[in-house]
Amino acid sequence: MDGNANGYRWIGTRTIRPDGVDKVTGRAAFGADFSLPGMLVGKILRSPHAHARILRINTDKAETVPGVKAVVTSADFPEIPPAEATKGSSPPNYRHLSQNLMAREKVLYDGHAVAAVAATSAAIATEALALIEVDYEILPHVTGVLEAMADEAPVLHEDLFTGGVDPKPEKSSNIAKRVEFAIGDTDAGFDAADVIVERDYDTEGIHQGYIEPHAVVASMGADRQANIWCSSQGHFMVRQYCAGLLNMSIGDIKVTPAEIGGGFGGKTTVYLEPVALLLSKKSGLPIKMVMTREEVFRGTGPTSGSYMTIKVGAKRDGTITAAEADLRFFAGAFPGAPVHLGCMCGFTPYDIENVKAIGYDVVTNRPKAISYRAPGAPIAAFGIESAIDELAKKLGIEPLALREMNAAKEGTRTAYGPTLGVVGFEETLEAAKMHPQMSEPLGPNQGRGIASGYWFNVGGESSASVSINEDGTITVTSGAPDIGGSRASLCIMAAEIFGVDIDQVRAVIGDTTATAFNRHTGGSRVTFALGAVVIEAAEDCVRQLRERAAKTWDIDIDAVEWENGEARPAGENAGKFEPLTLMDIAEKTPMTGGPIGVKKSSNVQGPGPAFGTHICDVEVDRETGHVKILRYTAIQDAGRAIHPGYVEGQMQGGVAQGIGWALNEEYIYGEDGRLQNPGFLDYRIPVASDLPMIDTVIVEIPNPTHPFGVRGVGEIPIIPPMAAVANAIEDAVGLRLTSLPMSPPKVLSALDDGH
Amino acid sequence: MTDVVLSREIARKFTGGETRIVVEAGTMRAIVRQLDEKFPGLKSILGEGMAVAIDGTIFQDFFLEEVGPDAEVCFLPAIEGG
Amino acid sequence: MNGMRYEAPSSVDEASALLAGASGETRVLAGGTDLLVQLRSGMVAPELVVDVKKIKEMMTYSVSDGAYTIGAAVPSAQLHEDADLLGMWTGVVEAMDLVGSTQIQGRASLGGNLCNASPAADSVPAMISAGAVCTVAGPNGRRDVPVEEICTGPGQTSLAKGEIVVTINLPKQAPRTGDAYLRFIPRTEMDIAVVGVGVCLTLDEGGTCTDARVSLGAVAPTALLVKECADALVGTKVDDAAMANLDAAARAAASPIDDKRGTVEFRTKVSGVLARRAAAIALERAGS
Amino acid sequence: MAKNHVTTTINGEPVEFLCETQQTLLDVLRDELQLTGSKEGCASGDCGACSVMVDDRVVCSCLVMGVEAEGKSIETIEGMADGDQLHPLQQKFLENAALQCGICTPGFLVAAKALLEKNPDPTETEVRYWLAGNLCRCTGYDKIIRSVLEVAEEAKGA
Repeated sequence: MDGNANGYRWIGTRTIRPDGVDKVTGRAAFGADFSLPGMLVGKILRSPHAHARILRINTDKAETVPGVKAVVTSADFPEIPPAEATKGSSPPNYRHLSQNLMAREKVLYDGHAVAAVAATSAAIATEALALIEVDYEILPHVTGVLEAMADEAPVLHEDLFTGGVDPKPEKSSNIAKRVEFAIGDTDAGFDAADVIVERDYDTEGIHQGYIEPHAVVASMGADRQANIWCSSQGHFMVRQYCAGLLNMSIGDIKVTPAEIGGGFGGKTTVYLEPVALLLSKKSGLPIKMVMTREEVFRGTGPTSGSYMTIKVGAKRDGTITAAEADLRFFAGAFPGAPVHLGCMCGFTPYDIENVKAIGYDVVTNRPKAISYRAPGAPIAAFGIESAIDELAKKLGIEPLALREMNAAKEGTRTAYGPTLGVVGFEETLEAAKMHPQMSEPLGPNQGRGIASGYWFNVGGESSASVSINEDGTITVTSGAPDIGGSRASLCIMAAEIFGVDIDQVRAVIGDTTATAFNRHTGGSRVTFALGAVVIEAAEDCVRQLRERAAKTWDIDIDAVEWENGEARPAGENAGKFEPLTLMDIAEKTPMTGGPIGVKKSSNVQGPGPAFGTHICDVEVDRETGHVKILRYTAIQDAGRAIHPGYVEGQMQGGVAQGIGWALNEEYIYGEDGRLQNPGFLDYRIPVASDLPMIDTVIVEIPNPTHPFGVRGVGEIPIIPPMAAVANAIEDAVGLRLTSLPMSPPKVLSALDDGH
Repeated sequence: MTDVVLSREIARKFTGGETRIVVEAGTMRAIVRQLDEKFPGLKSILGEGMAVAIDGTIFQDFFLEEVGPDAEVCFLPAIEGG
Repeated sequence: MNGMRYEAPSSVDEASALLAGASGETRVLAGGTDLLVQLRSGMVAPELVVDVKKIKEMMTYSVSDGAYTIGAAVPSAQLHEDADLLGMWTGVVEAMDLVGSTQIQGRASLGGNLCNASPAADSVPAMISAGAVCTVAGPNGRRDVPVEEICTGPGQTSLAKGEIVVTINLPKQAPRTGDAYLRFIPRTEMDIAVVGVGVCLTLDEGGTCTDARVSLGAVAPTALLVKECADALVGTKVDDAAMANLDAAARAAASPIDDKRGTVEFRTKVSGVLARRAAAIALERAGS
Repeated sequence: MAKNHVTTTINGEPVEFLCETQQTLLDVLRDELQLTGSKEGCASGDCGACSVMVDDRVVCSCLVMGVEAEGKSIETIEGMADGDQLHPLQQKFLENAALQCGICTPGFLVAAKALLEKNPDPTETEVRYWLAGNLCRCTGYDKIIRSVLEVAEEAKGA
């Protein structure tokens, strides 16, 4: 729904983002675009082995190279004892984070950092890296999740014992934890079913694939006060993690956010920043570090791959009576696969009495997995939404109809405990049914697939300030990086509250000294949570503006109303006064009590969970296994689309990433445990010619906990595509593909076996 | 009275399998205290890394939340986003 | 790369002399779309890089009596913009046009694509099936070499020290001749060929194939010129039976490897498929 | 060893710089001339974020040696707008929300401008293939492709 039709002046309109011109003219400064006089170049030496014990590191030769100013290894980082692994609120595991940053006793994956150098030029730094001698004792490695779970598998961490099982195991294992979510009695549920489908599915590890490599400039003063400029999803996160990893006090670190060139969850941790700080401390000079694309693939967090078993049963009439999922996700070198989130989201689109989802978090010799858009949910949805499709076909019910029959709604009990509040899943299914794509005729070897997805969305700590400037313009300062247009949505919400022209409002992202703490940008939280805080601050400003008008007119504040950006007497009795515009009042603030500015901080709760439903049409080349995406429609409950253009953009971008995940993206490891495709040539993200236009339908079922009804939008669109594509392929050629990516060799051999 | 819903894993460990516990309404802090009195040790795992849903609305940091009578409280793992 | 020397001579003789005189490793720089990647990754660390783009003979092309002489460093985009060349050697020009992106097309050249000696180079099977011949210049003068004799293995060529491919020469076409190149890639652009097939065939008035050349890429250490594939077509009307034999011959000739880009099974099967499809296009072009 | 002295033209201005042989044109633009609008996403010609015009052909500046700029005419994203007058493509990208993070945007704009100069009335397929060497991970390309088509359409009207 576009502006005004919804009764608002700015909400729902397609305004131009305040940071837009800088980004189309090349002026916007991203992570690698910043520099300081006299700064050095930092580079990292990475392990060529998937699993090895470090016997000795000798940096003597490197340190003597002219132009080399500092060399660091794990010995330069404080060792974090298990007891102090988690400190602060909702923290990472600092012990693991530190070991991932710089390998200690062992390297755990190809690309694991072992040392770093700072030099006067990139060429000298590279030359010095080659002179660092590392003696490795190569150990057997394991990169597959089932292989890592096997009894005889090489163990990555001798001190890792499976959690979530009773009694506590005596033998260390690669299975970090087991989780279970269940309601009802699935055995009884399956007994009551007339039709049951059960299959195994597997997915490969894939990377977020942001186009901007990680980059940082860091400077540590002699007084140990530090300045960091970097692109991340949370400069407060960078500050917190650096302090925790280097035993610094948070107050001594200032982080200034650069523009961020994509993150999708991959920039919610640190890789370079603490290393750059240490190199700066040792050399006494500022350090710039920029990853190569190869380093991004080998050294930074992809998302989990998986092996899943999905079982669903239903009555002839289509009532789903029971559902079970066994999800085995690999986490890479350290625990933390988002398998619990996969368990929680997977069956939530459906109102099922008996559900059991069991998850295993498994370590493997791969880079440590980090968040990627709706962590865990897309993986589970690939298996579960494929199973729902297969069940529908077996029942002879249209896949969309089966979803409607069993759709979750307000009051539906989820497998992870709570009942759902106001949600818009049924509305997305209805919109799908009505969409013209559903009636587009399909030719030979063409097929249509449907899939749905669920995500909680996230709130969290949010801080912002709103200032009335002397000329009546308004500055909104947010502490959460703008990763895809959130400055635009914050401006829109503020302009709506003030009732002023959008061009009177500017939103900026402040550094860590400009606002109080902010949780990182992620989980689709910023327009919802920062929005709530900005709205609160703006409303407080409006109250003060009315107060100033009341003082000017010498009447009671209750006799002043605020409308269309100006203060007016409320009705006849209030007295006759010419309205005072925001500008009039701003100019006079020195005489009416001083500047007007409001800072707000809050831990915003109650994010609106949301659902999406996708329709995908494909054509399969039976002779080559090539799959072409013919048409695609994404439908999603956004609660309220503040800026429809950026909501559509999130949906279209999520779909494109999902199509890449479905068809071509994968981490390819050789027998030697080395990554074979650490570049955009062979890690194949979709290019423009791979995709059709991606149609979007925004459903708006307002989130009751947000003033404008906002729900998060960024995560959901990546959840349904893999299953939507698989279901479309099945519809086209009658083959159920269960392994991602569904690349041409896999599709072709399935076609050959199928005949 | 407020219904507290615990996961089966937690119930197995602390409540002898009982997943639905009835407590006095109040703040979440008071509710957690009551649970810990009923089932010693339970408090230790109802803080870090956990969130609650009160009548379906998720709170990641919840100790100060007021829970009305006839409300339902579910404990669940905290949610990280991309 | 420290101490790498850069020279941009204006004549073939100077270039050849520089390369012959260098003591260490040398590289010829044409479009640089492969060389700069190799330099950046440290795969190569030459002492001398000779930029041949200042050499007029290597940056221009001409046609006389229907035969094209194409400077080895002429950017692909320039060739693709020439309607006459595109109309005559459609397969060759289209094959070169498949190499990389628009940005790559602005730099990449037939000579560079050939001398980089990748088994998967798109233009090479097309040039081989077209019967293209290179003019090679070196310290001992010039010689003409069929394209299929330049590459000897991945990254390896038959060029002697100081030798440069100066021009690619495409012969005058017999009447009713058509050529085509098809490759398979997982995406629609930006990938390296998993399999590539070039077909050039000539028909008589009656529509019978009198001459054919078929070349396979990415299924062996170098692009193959497969006589059995040609034999499957010559003497036929390129009907279904001939296509089936072509398919079988291509599969038989393919000896690919398993790697990150494809499996032996996949590459073998698709060699046959693409041979058929490319032959069908060449047939149509020969007929029209 | 001695640096190379290069004389060239960038965005219409005569420019001289010194560079090492191993520095790419992108290195020179970003590190020597502080023209950081051209981005490095891969340094292998696979992402197009470093797209610039060299003598009227769009190329990846990460695959051009700095020394090759000698005597050439180079255009970068910094030269696309005429003062504060945005190029129609820049304006359309803003209006259509055709950028999210914005890191790929300069490369797309330079490449799209080159397309419309060669082919003022491209089909959707032509636009998609021309821009296939420019990776965008945020938008799914939809709004980018629409923007290019709309600018072409409006130019016809004008």
